[in-house]
Amino acid sequence: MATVQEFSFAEFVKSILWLTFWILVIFTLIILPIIFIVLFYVPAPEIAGIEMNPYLLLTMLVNPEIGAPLINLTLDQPLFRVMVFPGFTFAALFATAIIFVERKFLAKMQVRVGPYYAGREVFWWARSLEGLLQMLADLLKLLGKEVILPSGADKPIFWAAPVVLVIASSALIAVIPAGPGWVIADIDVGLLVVFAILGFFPLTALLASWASNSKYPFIGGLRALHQMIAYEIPLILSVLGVVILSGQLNLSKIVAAQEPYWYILLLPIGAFVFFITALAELERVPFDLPEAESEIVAGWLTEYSGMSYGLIQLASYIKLYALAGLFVTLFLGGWMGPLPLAFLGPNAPSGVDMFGVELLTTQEAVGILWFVVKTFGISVLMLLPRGINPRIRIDILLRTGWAKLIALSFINIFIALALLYLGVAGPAGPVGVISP
Amino acid sequence: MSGASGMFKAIESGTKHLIIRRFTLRYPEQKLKFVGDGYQFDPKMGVGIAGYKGRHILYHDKCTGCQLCAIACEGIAEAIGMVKIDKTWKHNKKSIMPQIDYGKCVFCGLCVDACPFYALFMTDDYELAAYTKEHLIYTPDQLSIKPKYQGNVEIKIDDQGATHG
Amino acid sequence: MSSHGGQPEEGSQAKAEAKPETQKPVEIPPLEKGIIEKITERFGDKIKFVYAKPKRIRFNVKTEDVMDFAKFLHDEVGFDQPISVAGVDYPKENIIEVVYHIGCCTKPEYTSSVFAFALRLPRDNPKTPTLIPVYRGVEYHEREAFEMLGVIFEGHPRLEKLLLPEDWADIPPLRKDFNIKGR
Amino acid sequence: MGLPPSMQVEESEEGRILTISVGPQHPGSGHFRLVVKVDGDIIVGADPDPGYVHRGEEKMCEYRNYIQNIPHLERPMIADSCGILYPFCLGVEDIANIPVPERAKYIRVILAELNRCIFELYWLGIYGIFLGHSTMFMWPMGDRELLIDLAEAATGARVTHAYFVPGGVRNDLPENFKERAIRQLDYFKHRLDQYKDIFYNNPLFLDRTKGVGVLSAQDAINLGVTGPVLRASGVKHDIRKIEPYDVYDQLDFEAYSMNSGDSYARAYIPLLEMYESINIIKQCLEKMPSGSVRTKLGPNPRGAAGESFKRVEAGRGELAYYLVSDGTPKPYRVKLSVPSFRQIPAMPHLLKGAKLADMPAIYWSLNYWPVEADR
Repeated sequence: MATVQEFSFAEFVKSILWLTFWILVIFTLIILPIIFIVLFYVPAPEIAGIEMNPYLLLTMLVNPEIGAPLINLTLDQPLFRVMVFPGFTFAALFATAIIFVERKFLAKMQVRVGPYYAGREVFWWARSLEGLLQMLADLLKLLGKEVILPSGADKPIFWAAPVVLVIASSALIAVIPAGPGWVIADIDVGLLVVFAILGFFPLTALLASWASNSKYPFIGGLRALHQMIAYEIPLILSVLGVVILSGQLNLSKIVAAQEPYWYILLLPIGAFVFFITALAELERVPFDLPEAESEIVAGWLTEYSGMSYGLIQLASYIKLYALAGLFVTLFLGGWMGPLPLAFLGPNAPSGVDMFGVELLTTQEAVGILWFVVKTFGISVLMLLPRGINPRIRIDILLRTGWAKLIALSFINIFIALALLYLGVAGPAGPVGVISP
Repeated sequence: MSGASGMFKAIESGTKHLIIRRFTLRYPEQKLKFVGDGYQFDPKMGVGIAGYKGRHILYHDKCTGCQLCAIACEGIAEAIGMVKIDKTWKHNKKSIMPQIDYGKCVFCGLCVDACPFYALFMTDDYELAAYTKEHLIYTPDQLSIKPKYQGNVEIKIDDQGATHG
Repeated sequence: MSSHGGQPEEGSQAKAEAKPETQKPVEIPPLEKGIIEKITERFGDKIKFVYAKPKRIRFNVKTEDVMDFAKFLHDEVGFDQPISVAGVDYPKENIIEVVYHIGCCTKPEYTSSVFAFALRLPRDNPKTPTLIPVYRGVEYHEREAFEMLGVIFEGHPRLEKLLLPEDWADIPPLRKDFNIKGR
Repeated sequence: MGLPPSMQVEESEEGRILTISVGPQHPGSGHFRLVVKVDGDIIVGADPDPGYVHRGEEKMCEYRNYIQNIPHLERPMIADSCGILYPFCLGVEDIANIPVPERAKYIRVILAELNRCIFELYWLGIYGIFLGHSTMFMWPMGDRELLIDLAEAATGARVTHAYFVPGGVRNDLPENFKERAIRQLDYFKHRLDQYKDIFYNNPLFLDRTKGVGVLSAQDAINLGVTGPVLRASGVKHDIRKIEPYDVYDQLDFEAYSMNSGDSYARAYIPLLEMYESINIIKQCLEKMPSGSVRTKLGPNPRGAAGESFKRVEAGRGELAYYLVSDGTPKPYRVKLSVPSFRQIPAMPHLLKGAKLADMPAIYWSLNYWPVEADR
């Protein structure tokens, strides 16, 4: 009988344990002595008045206050904002959370379980966390897969497109304020920047589809181009109402201008048009026809595999976060909560402390919390149509975009103008509600 | 306006299902309960007895080595072959009994219909996965073992929808 | 046996009783009788009546008449829905039969009936005109009969491989002299 | 910069034609290829190319006796395995003059209707996902389980039942089948109402299917299409009604037809039929007499020389067997006239002039099942 290599889980665990053991042995016997020898001769650098010795972390465990100046310094760095909090890491984590929620949410709606075992194995004591590690598993799977280059593909564009998409969608985050003062680029033409970057996506989609050298991606790319261009115009027009009322293009100031009431109360039609067009921009159901699998396999993503596919997906979910954040910023009052800060009472802490350092003031912390909650809610609303709608056809899509949505957004502009001239709201502040 | 109401109804129907119980059977932890004790056949009546068509069970004390099951399988899956057995039975002169290759069997149960001696029945056991094709060939000795299948999950229906418990 | 062409004539099986012949006059129900009379009135001896069971009628038609016959059946009798085109090979008689089964959708009294008419073609050169002009739906059925039995339908727009693999180089597989290996 | 090299665009009188091969490896095709030529977004020609899963069922039949033919004959259509076996059993009973007990007839009808529902749910699920509606894929697939459980309780197998035999059915229904069936069917009926809300009355679904792929009654008859496709075009042609087999003439049910002939009608009729199937099963469970369920036969039933043409209404339409017997235990010739094969001519007819995005909506509404068509 032929010998068969049978997979044994015990053997697998054993091999991992042995591997860890040997790594530790080599580390302690070889690498650690080398580090100590180097440290003996080279003086440790000094940052913010603290000596950066290798024991700093251990010291900080005992006495956290030592690290306080260091944390302060980090928080002040622009790089921190770009890389961590309102920037890429936060957005990517948010996108991952959205993917997880989408899968569980959709599964719930479809009377099935969704991701179940990944995570449940680890957190066996907490059944509600079932499937939490599925995103990690998917990431590992995508990383382990070969990126297949189709023959005849335009290599530079084919490789660059996913990266460009991630960069472009991350760039959208830069102008969206995640809390009072928490914005990477607080520029006066923020809204224009958003539309400038959004204009980049159809081009990239078309280039990616072209570079794939295949028929299905090509049709998908053309559809994406048609769709995004047709929906960009109502998108911009629907925001015009907000600009008229606030007199601002700076997103932070637009949020501040929504002080008494949010613009969704004044401009519901604009918010509706923005929501629909954002769905179309994101290629989400029912507007996912550039990726319609029953007609054109996977649209312009057909030839992408492995991590380059993963990057495109990441880009699309970061874009979802960005557009949901934009919706919150423009129509839902951004970081402002429905309740005033005084609601917290007189004994509320003045800020969020860590190691004695004030990371955020209470106002900032509450603002960020409200922003995250609202953005999450809007994201879930954007996921909802996936469960209840079929895909629509390109001609219906274009007719809706060019005829109905543009008409609606013009109506919205007239409403905004009327509100302005009647003095209900405007850049100078609403008349009669709060008179200076 | 009918479009808007239709869309509203669709959204309502979709969100309603967020609170309905999940229907999925979590298979390795839960196993379905089957009717009866496996498919059996009564040659006197010429009628079978309802049951799940899983792996066979062979009663050595009844099998006469008549090969009818192998003949029945000839045009269907050709999964049954007759093999020599070590033990000698008084009623089995040729000392041959069926051996079933589950790599070929289609679980139609027509071999059970063919057996006139109540010797070959089917059982609830469907978990036959093996690493090699050789492991899928069940000798008469393996076939005589009664499988231990414990399925106890049934579909439950209440106001919260149907579920497998 | 020769009167009902649908039956294979095998020497060993000649014991098969010739039921339709003896019971023909009594068994034909009135509805079928009406159809048969209508057809025999028009075609007379050119076609051969085979049997009429309840709701099932069969005629044998010659190749040269089949077009007229089909047109008559479609337009005047009212059998308008092609159901199947079956080819049967009889190597002992050196004949291939092509049996058209035609149903009816429009005339309520005939909807339950299936009309069959067969062409008995010589086995070495089976040729018959295609019935696509009359029954549009037989296109794929005739293609299948072509590749499975080698019947050539003259005037068929695309007489190509349909179900068999493109590299099939054997004789048409549903002929009786094509044997499956090991059987 | 021209088009990428792999895209052969042929210049013709109608314009620039791009040939797209939908299948055999395509999420929207099945084991089947549809060569679609598009001019812009408009399909100018479609050429169906079946045959990827041809297994030679008809030739196989000639080498096996009537009983041995049962398991392999249901393989082409495992989603409706009783439906495809039904006319074979009727045909053998006709040829070999086998009587069928009354109870067996009722059980057959129950199983045939259960299988119709199982098939139609499968079909509906795929229609949902073809239109991009993922919930409509999951719901029918889940609810199908209710009916598969019932079929399994009766037959012992989930999809390939091998349950019908010439002369009745293999075994009687188990105890408390009736209560279980009624409970699950009531729930199933309640689920069907939900389908209407989320899918059939969804305005986007109506946009996608209404007025798409209109097949006139004249064309439908002439092309030879059958089943829900034919009935959607306004031709009331249901074999259960016009030529009742077994006990269908003793049951009270409706054969639905619609007049619009578009994809919406073709998708709506299966829903109505599922309601009707529930009705039929309940009637059968009430009316079913007790008694034997299978005529005792020898191992090799043989019929007189002769031929038989029997047809039933399966899930996809009229399914007929042309059986020729020469008096031996093995059939001389078996011809399956399957509904899927009969829908093929409608495919190029309807797709020509349609939009590319309508291709799945039309293709799958035709009830085409590649494995069954290839046999």
